[in-house]
Order: sequence, then C-alpha cells, then structure tokens
Amino acid sequence: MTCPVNGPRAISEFAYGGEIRPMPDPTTCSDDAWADYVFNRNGSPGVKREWWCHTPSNTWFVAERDTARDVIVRTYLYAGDN
Amino acid sequence: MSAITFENVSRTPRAGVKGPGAAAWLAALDLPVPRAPNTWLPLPGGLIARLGLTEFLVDGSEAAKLAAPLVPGVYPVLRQDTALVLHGARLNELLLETCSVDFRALDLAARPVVLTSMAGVGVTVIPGEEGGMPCCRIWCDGTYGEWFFETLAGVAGELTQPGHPCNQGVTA
Amino acid sequence: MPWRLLRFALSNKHPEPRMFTRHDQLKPAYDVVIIGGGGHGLAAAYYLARDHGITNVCVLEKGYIGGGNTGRNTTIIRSNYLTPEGVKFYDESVRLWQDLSTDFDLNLFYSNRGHFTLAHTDAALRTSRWRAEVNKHYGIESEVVGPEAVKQAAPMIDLSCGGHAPILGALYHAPGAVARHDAVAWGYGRGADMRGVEIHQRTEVLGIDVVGGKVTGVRTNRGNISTGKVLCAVAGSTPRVLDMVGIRSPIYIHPLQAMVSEPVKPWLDPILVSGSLHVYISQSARGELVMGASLDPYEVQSTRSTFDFPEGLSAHMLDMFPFLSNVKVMRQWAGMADMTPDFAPIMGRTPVEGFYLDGGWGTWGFKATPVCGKTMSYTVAHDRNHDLITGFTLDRFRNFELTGEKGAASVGH
Amino acid sequence: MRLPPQSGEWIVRSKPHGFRFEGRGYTGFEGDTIASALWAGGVRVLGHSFKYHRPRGILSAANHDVNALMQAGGTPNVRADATPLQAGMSLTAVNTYGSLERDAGRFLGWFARFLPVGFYYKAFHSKRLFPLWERMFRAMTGLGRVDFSTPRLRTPKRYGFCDVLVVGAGPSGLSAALAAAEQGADVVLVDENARLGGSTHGATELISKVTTHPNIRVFTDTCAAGYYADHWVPLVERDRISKMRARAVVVAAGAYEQPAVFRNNDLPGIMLASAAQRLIRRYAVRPAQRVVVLAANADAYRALADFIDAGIEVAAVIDLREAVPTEQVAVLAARGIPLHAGHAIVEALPAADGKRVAGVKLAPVNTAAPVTEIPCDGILVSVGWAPAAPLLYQAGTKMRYDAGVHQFVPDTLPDGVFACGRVNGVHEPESRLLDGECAGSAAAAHCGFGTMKAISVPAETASPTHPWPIVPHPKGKNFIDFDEDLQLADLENAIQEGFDNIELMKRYSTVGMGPSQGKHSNMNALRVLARATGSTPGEVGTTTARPFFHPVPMSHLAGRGFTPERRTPMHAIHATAGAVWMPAGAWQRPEYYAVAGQSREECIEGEVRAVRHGVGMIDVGTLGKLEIRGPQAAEFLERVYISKYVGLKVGMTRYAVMCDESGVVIDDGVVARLADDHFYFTTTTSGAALIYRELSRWNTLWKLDCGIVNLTGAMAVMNLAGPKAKTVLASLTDADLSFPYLAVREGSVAGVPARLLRVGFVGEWGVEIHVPAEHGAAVWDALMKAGQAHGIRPFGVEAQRLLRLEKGHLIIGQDTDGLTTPGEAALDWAVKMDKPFFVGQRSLKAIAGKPRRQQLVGFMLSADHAGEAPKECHLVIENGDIAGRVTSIAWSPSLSRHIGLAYVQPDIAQAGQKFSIRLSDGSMVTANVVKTPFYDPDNLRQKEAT
Repeated sequence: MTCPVNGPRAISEFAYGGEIRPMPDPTTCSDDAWADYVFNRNGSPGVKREWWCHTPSNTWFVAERDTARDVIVRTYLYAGDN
Repeated sequence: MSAITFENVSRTPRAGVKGPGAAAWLAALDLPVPRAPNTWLPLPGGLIARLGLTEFLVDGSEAAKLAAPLVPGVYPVLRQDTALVLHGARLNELLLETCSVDFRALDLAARPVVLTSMAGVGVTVIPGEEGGMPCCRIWCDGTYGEWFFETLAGVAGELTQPGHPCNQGVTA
Repeated sequence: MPWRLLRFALSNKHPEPRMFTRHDQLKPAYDVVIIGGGGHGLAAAYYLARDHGITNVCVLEKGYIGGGNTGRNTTIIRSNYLTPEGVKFYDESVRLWQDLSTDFDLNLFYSNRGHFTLAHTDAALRTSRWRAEVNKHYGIESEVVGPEAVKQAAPMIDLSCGGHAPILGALYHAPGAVARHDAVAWGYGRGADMRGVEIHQRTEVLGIDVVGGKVTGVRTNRGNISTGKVLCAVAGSTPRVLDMVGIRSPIYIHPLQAMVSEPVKPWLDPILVSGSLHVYISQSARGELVMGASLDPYEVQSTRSTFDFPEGLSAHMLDMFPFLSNVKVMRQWAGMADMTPDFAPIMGRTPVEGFYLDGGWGTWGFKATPVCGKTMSYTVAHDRNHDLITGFTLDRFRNFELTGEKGAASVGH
Repeated sequence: MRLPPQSGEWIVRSKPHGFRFEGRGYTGFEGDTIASALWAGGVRVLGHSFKYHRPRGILSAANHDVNALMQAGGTPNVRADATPLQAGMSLTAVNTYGSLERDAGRFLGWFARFLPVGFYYKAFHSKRLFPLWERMFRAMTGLGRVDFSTPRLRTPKRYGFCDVLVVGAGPSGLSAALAAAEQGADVVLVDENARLGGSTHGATELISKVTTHPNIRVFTDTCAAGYYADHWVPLVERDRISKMRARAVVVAAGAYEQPAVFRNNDLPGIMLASAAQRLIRRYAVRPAQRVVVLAANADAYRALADFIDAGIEVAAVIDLREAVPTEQVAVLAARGIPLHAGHAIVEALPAADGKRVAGVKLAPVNTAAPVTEIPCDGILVSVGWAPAAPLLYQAGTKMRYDAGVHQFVPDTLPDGVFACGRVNGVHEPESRLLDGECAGSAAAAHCGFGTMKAISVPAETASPTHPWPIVPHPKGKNFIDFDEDLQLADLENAIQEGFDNIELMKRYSTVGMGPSQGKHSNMNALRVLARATGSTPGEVGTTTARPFFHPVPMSHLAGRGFTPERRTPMHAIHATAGAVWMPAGAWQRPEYYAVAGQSREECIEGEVRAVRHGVGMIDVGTLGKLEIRGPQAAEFLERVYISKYVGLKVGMTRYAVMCDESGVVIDDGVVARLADDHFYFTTTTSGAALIYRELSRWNTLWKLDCGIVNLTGAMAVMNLAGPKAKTVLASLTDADLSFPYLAVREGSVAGVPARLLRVGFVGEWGVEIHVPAEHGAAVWDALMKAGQAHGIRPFGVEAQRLLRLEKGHLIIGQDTDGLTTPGEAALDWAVKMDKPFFVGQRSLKAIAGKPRRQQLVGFMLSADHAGEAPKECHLVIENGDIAGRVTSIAWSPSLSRHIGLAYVQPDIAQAGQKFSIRLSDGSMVTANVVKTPFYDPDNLRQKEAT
C-alpha cells in the first residue's frame, strides 16, 4: 500500500476505513433510504474507493482497490466526492 | 563488532505546530521551512522536521521561537515524546529487526523523515550517518517510551553477541 | 473390528457404490434450484427431499461440493450464543449434529471435546457470565469457570499467557465439539442424491430471471433452467448472487484465515478460544493442531493467504503454549466470510418472491449446517419463514431491529 | 558402507559425531544428515509408515522423506533426510509403539485390507461406541511428541530487501543470479541445501563466480516458505526468518524426482536415483551393493555413471521405454550392463525379515509375458520429475500441462515473477544454464537494470518424465503416497465412489495432505485420476499449493512477538505505592493499592472512604485527550457529539456522548471550552486511539476550518477528589479555586502550568488536573505530600468504579453494549434532536417512534439482604422469561446497601417497581428500582467544598 504522503509501506501500518459512501441528506431522505445508507453495503467484488489511514502519521486518504484480487489500483488524498 | 549506543535526548527543548498556516507562520519567525513533506532542515543547535503535509517539529533551542503568538490556521502541538539517538555499526540490523522500512534505500542527502512503526510503536525517524556509521534520531509517544527503549536495547544487546544468527557477515 | 470393515475385506473388488450420481445434463426445469453445493445447500436439498418430499431439486455448485467454507473452517460446533434467537437456533443444530453420523451411515467424527472461551479481562468475564446465564435459561450446559478449571482441562497452558493477558476465567461449554467438515457435505450430498436430488458440480450461475418481482429461472454456464424457487446458500459470495436479483444487503466479505500444524501425538483434548489473543485451537483426530484467529481487517473477495497471519497467530499461540516453539506449521489457507453488522445471519424469504436467502454466515456457518438445512427447507417448502429464523430476516435492518449477537461473536468462534 | 573420499563431498571426516538412534550408538561425520549417517551405519529401517507401520528407509533424501521423521529430544518430527547430524543427538523413530524393532503397530499391516480408503468414514460411528474408537485412534494417531518443558524460543525475525530474489541455487538459479547481478541488480540467492549447486555436483566455477560477486547475497540452508503479495517471500533459516521484499522473483526451485508405483515400492533400499546420487556425492555413502535401476529418461543414464564410480554393481537397467536412445544404450553396452527396454518392475521382493528389498520381478510393459526375477539389495528409480512450483502457484501463475515434457509448466507468469530450469520444463544441463541466464536478465531488466538478453533455449529433445510409471497389482501395496500409505487401489476406489475431482479425491483419500504436502504423490495421483476419468492431466488440473513449502516452526513465525506496553508518567510511583495492576488495553492501571495485612476488599473500601471523608487521588492519564482549535471547532464538536457545544460558555465544561451512524453509544467524555475557537476534550481510555482516528476521518471529509491535536500521551492527568481536596490543592496553586462546578481554569499547580477541570465523576468536590507529561510525576508527588496531613490516599480503578456507581454514572462498554442507544442508557437529557445534525441523529429519529427494548435503571437490594449478592450480567427474570440484565453492582459502603445498574423492560423501569434477579445457582433476589444518584442525590457535595 502506498500512502500519498508517506510512500509505500507494509499493509500492517494502515487501517481500513471502509468504502466511501455518499451520505443522503438526513433532513430530506426517508427512513428506508437512511437505513440503506447506514447498513447496506456494496458487497460484490470489484474496484472500490475506500478510506485508508496511515496510522503512524494519522493520514487519511483514498485507495482504489480491486477487492477481487486485493490489488491497489491507485491512492490519493481525499478531495471531495465525485 | 561494535555495539549500538543509545542516547536519551528527551530533555532537549521541543515544540510542534500544525495546520494550514503553519508553514507560513514558521517562515515569518525566520525559521527555514522544509519544502517537501517528510524532510528536515538543520537549525543552529537542532533541526526542523516537516511531518507529513502541514505539521512541523522543531527540536533544539530554536523551539523557543514557537512560543510566538499564534495566527489563524496554526495549531500548537505539545511535544512530550521520548527522543532517542541510536548509533553504531549494527544499527541497520536493529532497524531491520524492528521496522519494515528499508532505511538503506533512503537518500540521506535528501534529509528524509520517516513516520512509521517500530516494534509495534508509532515513531518518527530521522536516519543519518556519523563517523562512517549509521545513526538515527527516533521520537515516540512518551507513554510508550520506557517499553520502547527497553525493547530496542534488548534487541541491540543480542546483536552484539557473537554467534547470534543475525551476526553472520553474509547477511549483514 | 466392525463388521463393515470385514465386509470390505472379504470382497476383493471394493463394494462401495458411487456416492454422487453423475448428471451430464441439466433438466429444463426444477421445482427448486439451490445455488451453492456447500454444507448448507446440500443440507437444504437433503431435508427438502427427506422431510418435505420435494425431490425435483438441483444443487448448482461452481466448483466442487464442500469446496467453499465447508471445507475451510476449523470445524468447531457449539451453541453457547448470547441472544435467545441465537441460542435456540444453534441448540437445535447441536441436537441434529449428534445424530448425523447415524442418519448418514457415515462417520463424521463428531467429537465432543468441551469448549472453553477464555476471559483475559473483567469485561470478557462479564460477557462470559452473560452468555452462561442466557444459555442456562434455555437449558444449555454453559458455565463460568475459574482459571483452575482451565488449568485442569489443559494442564500445560501458561495461565499468564506470557504475562500479557492473564487468564481470569472462562466460559465452559461442555457440548462443544468438532467434526470432519468435508464429510458433512458428502453425507448430505449422498443422502440428497439417494433421494433423487441432482447435484451439478462445475456449474456456475450466470444470472437469475425475475419477472414481476418473482423468480422464474436461473441461467448457468451449462444452460438455462426454469424454476419458481431459488435458494441462495453461497456464504462468501452472497452479494454477487443478490446483485442478480437486485436485492441490497448489509453483507460484506472479509477473509478468515486458518492454519494447521504437523501431526503430533494428541495432548490437547478441549477446544480453546481466546478473544483477547484472537486464537482458537483444537487438535484433530490426525493429531494436527487446527488453529484460527480473527478476520482479516479489510474486505477481500479471494482466498489468498497473508504472512502476517501465521506470524501473529503463532506469537499468540506461544503466549498460551510456549512449549509449541518447535512444532511446525504445515499449511495455511483462507475462506471468505459473509459479515453482517450484528454478527447474525440473514435467512428466509426476501422481497423477491421465490428467492430465499441463507447467508451472512460470518464465521459461524459450519456449526449451523444441519439447522439451516432444516429451517431453510421448511421455509422454501412452505414459503413461510421457519419459527427459528424469524429473528434473522433481512428486514431487521430496515427496521433498525438488529440482533445482539455482537457481544458473543466478538469473543471468537 | 562409507565410500572412499568423493570429490567435493560435504562430510568432514576429521570431525566424527557420535549419536544414538533407537538406543544404539552410531558415528557419523560433520556434514552428514541424520539419514546419511544412519545409512552409512548400515541402518536400513529409518521409520515406520503412518498407517500400516511398514518399514521405510530413504526415498528422496531431499526433505520429503516423511517416513523418516524422528524425535530429537524435545523436538518432534525432525526430518532425518535433511537435518544436519549433531554430536550427541539422541533419536527415535516417531511413529512406533514400543521401539522400531518391536513396533506394536506392525499388526496394522496385516489388517491393511480391512482398512480401505476412507475406512474411518464408514465405520466406528455408532453413537455409543464412537468415543471408545476415538480414544483408540487418538492413542495411535499423531507423529512426534511435544515436550511440555520446552521453553518459549524467541528467534529473531528481520525484514530484508533486494532487487532480484532467486529461489534455488541449481544450475539455472546460479546462472540467473549471476546474470541479474552482472546487469547491476542487488541479488539474493537462496537454497534449502547446505551448499550451492543443486542436483549438479561441483559446477564449481559458476559457484565461485556467484559467491564472490559483490551484488549477490547467498542464503544456504534456507527455505523460501511461500510467496505473498508484492513479492514478499519469507526466507526460513535454521534459527531465524528474513522477510524478503524483492522487486522481482526468479523461481528456479527445480523439480522433485518422482517414484514409480509398483508392488512393495516402499521397501527400504528402493530410492530415487537422485537420492542415491546425493548419498554418494555429498556423504560418500553407498546406497546399496547390487542395484537394479528403473529408468525412463536421460537422467537415469547420467546417474549410472555415479553408481558405477561408487563401485555399485548395477545388475540391470529396466527402462519403461520401448525405444531407448542409442547413446543411452551405449552407456550400458560399454559396461556390459543388461538392459530390459519396454519393461517395468511389477513387484519388489522383500528379504526374509521383510525389512529390505531383496530382488525385483520384472515383465514387459502391457503384456502378460513371463516374469523374470533379479536379486538385488537396491532399486534406484529415475522415471520422471514434478516441478517444485508452489511459489509459482501462490504468485498466481497460470500453469499448463506440457505433453512434450509431461509436466506442468508456467503458461503466463505474473508481473515481476520469472521461472527457469526444471520448474520451467527445461531439463537438459546446458539448457538450464541458458534458461537461467535468460530469466535472470529479464528479472534485472524488470527492475530497471540493463536490458533483457535475447537468448533462445533449445526445446527438450525427449521427455525427462514418463507419463505412466504406474503398475497395478492384484495384491496392492503399490504406494502412491508414502506419507499417508495410499495405494493405487485406494485412489481408484475413491474415484469410483464419486470423488472424481482432484480436490475431492485429495480430501477423501488424504493424498498429498501429509507433511510432505504431496511432493512425491500429487503427480501420480493426478495421472491415476486422469486415466480413470478419460481426461488429460491438464484437464484434471492440480490442487492449490498453499504455503508453506516446508513446515515452519512456530518459534520462527512468532519471532520476538512484540507486545507494546504503555505507562503513564506516574507508573513508577504507583508501583512503589503497592499498586496491584490490571491491564487496560496496552496500559497497566492500578486496580487498587495493596496495604499490608488488608484484603483486596478492605483496601478498596479504604480508598473509597478516603475520597468520601478526606481526600483521594487517581491517575486518569489513560483517558484520551484531544484539543481542537479553529473558527469551526464548535461546529465540529456539534456534529460528532449528541449534545450542544456552540452555546457552551468559555471556561465551562459539558458531558459529551458520541454515537455511531446507527445511533449506538460508542464513547463519552468531557468537553471544555478554553476559548471561542479552542476546546479541550477527553475520550474513554479504550476509545482514545480509534476516536481520534475517526474524528480525523470526519474532518478529512467535512473539511471544516479547525485542527485536532492528540494530546493523549502528552498530558498527565490526575483526579483529586474529596471534601479535603480543595484545601490540598489550594496549598499548591495560584488559581482561585472558587470557580464553580463544571468549570475549567488554567493555572499553575506546584509551579507547573495546568488545566483544572471541576468534575464530579466520583461525587465529591473534585478537580481533574491536566499537566504536561514531563511534570506529571512531580505534580503527583507534590499533591501527595500536601495531602499527607489530610490522610490523602491514591485510589485505583476499582474504588473509582464504586464511587461512580454510587453516583449512578455509567461506564461505556460495561453499562452499554454494541446496540445501546442514548435513550436506553438513560441519556435522553443529553440528546439534542433539535440540532441540525450529529452523527447518529437521523437513525435515532428513525427509531424514536418505536417501543424501547430496554431501559437502564438504578436498583437497590433490600437493606436486610443477606447471602450471596447478584453479579454483573446476572439476568433479570419476569414471569419466567429474560427481562434484562445487571450491568453494574457493588456493596456501597457509603449507603450500606447493594446498589447497581440494570437493563430492564420499560414496563418495570419506574422508580418504586420491583424486579427479580436470578443468581448462577438459580435462586432469585428481589431488587427495587430507585432514582440515581444513589448517593448525594442533589449533587451538593461535588458542587461545594465542605
């Protein structure tokens, strides 16, 4: 795994933060939509945008990772949803 | 084979600062600011290290300068870490046995700062060379300090025993 | 010497018939299609045929039967869960387990060894008492015992665990057992096969046809099938199948790794689990130490191995059993676990009519194999959730009514 | 049996080593393996087989002779064929009852026919009898014994780094390493043997080039145990592991020579030709006097030379091939050795004692022609090879079956992985050198050193492997798997029973599941399956090759096993004060302070009394301490905590509860406002690291104009509490202590800048004193000294638990669980649903309408309660059903009552209601629901100093 700030490190230096999932507007969304956001996951294999943290430096960043092969496609600092 | 010497330099004055305005603020205090993340620059009687993008550590007498009034976007970081200086021919072996970073691959001329984990403890490391032998300065959270020191000293002790599996020249 | 073996001896040609009929073609239609030829799917097929007289059934297996988590788990069987739903459910499972060898006329090596969940902190000790009290309430042998009882069952253990995690006590569950995992799939497979169920290996499901919210068929790499009922029993790959019918679920996949030592003369009778040290261990009938730990910390949909795993697990093993220093680890492997937010399975009917789910099995699927077969076959046969699984339905998440199994699951397998 | 000195032999004749085996004394040499020394000593039976306890000798002498596992003192399962002999060793065979001589297990051989494949699935399973049978199995099973007196061995583990890692130092590996090094790459070359060269002997010039090359580091006696992602390969040495991170890996692991399958092919004296060569060249041991060679490839004829040089009489060569190449025929003709082409061994004949081979029966392949016999005391087999490909499989290499060489070879290799030599299907000596150079050059080029050389490796002219070295026999004993005692018929039967998939066959028959992991059995098993199912080996495919290549000791895997420990600055002081420690994550915290002559309970009660009536102090430095600054600091806290902080006055604190997105309580602490844009706040001890990380993630997402600083390790904290606390503190501070309850001030204590938080956790006038860690010990000491006059006592976690319980304060994780909402935990008052947003708010809104499952209430036992009191997690029972559970309970010295907290159904949660708690023994205890706090209900004591 390559931290965008600290460079390539052993995976043991990183913490996994789960897939990046846009939050629906809590004020307008339905209970169902909210429950879907809170609990449901995109559990199928594929390339996902995930939160990862380099723990010694507490650096959060985004990793695009193919969960089928456990291969990291690229990593970069978070710059807003897209 | 020469031992590894440990020096506890936790008493040297130290100060930290972080935030989007930190770099500019330090410059305004006439401190040299390392450009690249995770690099350091020497200071009279100490050094200034850039930890990641927007955090800085000033070690040595110059740390006093950071007492200056803050400005928006600058947040002081109280530094109470344990600081060690390690030096010796077998230092690299000690690092290999406690840390997954390949320090020998680093370009010392670029003055690298390494934030990593050593023996399971988060550390900040500045590798260097002195008298033809590797040395490094390590900071870690003070509450881990005692255990960290004892553990490293223990490993270092083994490394000075002849016949120790990691003391065969072929793999040094 | 049992007479069965004499019979083998007296005939020169091996008398045993095929356990599984080979079927060269899929039929165009089945009453029920079961996706997944692991323990759960085959058990459901077995009980559908045996208890509900539904035999026009096919089991579709992408690889070979029992090749998924059925053949990758550490074969621990117990029922000392935390929630009433969980306890009743697994208790029924243990009851079924005890008679399976006889039902199948196949030796599953169901071995009652006793199960200790070690507590290294007062918090763990509290959870142990909580589980023990709930278990006893439902008539399950389960009690909190002191370190001395652990020492008695495993005299050679280091109660201080290398000084890092002193053992303060344990939850003791006498019925805790292990079984020969592959044989479970074979037993259910043979039983289903004998009753007319078709098992199709190397058959991959490519899609599921849903018309008007109702299942109508299944598309495979060996042709299409029409059917009104599909049971999904593919723990480890559930989300992929759910995508085929457009159902969203909380299931996410983390690998669970395990390793086994070279055979040594048996020295460990009970099954030991340590939540704090993330170790569970038992010794197989071959003399191998079968060892597992906690889930890998991030999502991966492959059975790749990591080296961190045997490193960490061995360190903790030696904290408990320093004298194993010279014992060698022979092999490591991994399985894919269907995780859910509340560490309980997701079972039963779904928003898609005729599509039944048996997933979210986390790390507890093996021990539930028989009761899953029972309850899911009932649910499929009557299109009505079996009483034992009403706490495990998918809609509990939409209703914010999670089950509280987290407490128990967090202290291991 | 020792030959005259051989050129390049590994033994050191000047260093004889005495050792014992099965109670008898022998002498070998430095450089011997255990097996070679025993063979030299005339020992032929090195062990008994796993199932039938048949005598077995040397098969491969290449670290997969699992029938020659030995117990060396406390060490089980020592591989005699690969373990260096040491002086004074005392060895026994592992799988015997009694001794190797009189093995009570031999009878199992007679019962062989009663034990067909999978027999244990088919019997012994009457519910009543199984436990008995199982006890019998467990008595017989297993190999070596573990020695409970073995200490924990802490072997070093280190990381290693290189450009090109070459696995295997045979001809191809050597030439690969050299090629890569020549192009400038930093090369590591590993081999499991004690010396370089692999199957070739000598190759001295190449070896010296390699060993003297500055770019090459050589690891001998080292096993590349597995391949892991990103080219991590753990190198297992005798007494440590190097976790090698390479930029490219060249697999030159060679091939395992494969046994032929015929009746009694396991008799001692029958071994692979390569094994015989090793005995001769490395250890100068004569494998036998008069041998028959079973051949099917050129390697056999190359080996012949060695045998003859060693003075072995070659009685005959039996070649499975009809057409033997003329140059090979010539080798024999020159020496007058009879050749039986197109013949096979149908049976090996045992000597009278059944413990060694005494002859062979041979017959033409595939005919019923008459059988001839040849007496001999050794059969040397060279009929083919199987690639040592596990690392390639683990790296994700696609392999294909190459009918030209009758083996699996790499088809597509993953990025940065290369293969050469026999594992790559290249067997001719010259070709292996070229293939290695090619792979080494490519690997170096992959790492950016030089360009890949264009080298063409000539194709093999003849297959080094025979496609069917298997001869059926009505009486069986033709073994395919020597680890598991599996005969040809066992596999055929497994297939017939429906286990006709390679994985199923493996699992049912256990072929390849023994300690050698199928190194000598998988290929033949696969051939049997292919033939039985009318498919090609390629179609059948192989089983997955899991790590490890060879078994690895747990001590090596565990290494030193670092377990970091955290200590607060006052740790040493607590120790001298008699602290009894309890672990809290990585921390050690004083549970209580032991007082001579007092019980645990008395000590704790004494500490409680000190706080209630005098003054006490506790080290709470393990709490998470965070600081947040910036214009939007308040906004940030507003979003992560369930209460409001925008309106919090500067100089005041407020209790803070955090939920996760599903509305479950996950943490609590205190937030202090030091300035409009500056807050200082605490988290639970266990939550500290995770909460800081999670808050950092939220702010990475929200990008609010504020910065969070983690001061957990940088600040020491002590809570000084009790009626006399104010007096004690006043003597050491310049701060005006009249500031109100829940306020925060900055001032100096004992000359040290401090933050003073007026808290009431334990229910007396109390203040949390936060100072920089370096001053923690000094401040603690000063306060203790100042408090002496007032009988100050340090108190531990247990006393604090009791004190807070008297105040009805909950502990996250004890009085809440993984599903508790603020409402259930009686924290509704803290939830501000009228805020625009906080994490978990929307979920709480969604469940607001639903009936509550449970409610946290305070309870008391009746004042006259006698006998056993309930314990935490005892259940609340209403009309026979579970209606809740106790989360906290203790005897309150202050109230002389048992008090506690419990979750109960809402319908019995009203003050004044009663419920019953069931003890472990089943008896019931009645509890009364009461309002909290139990002690000082109006919180007068903590507000004002008395």
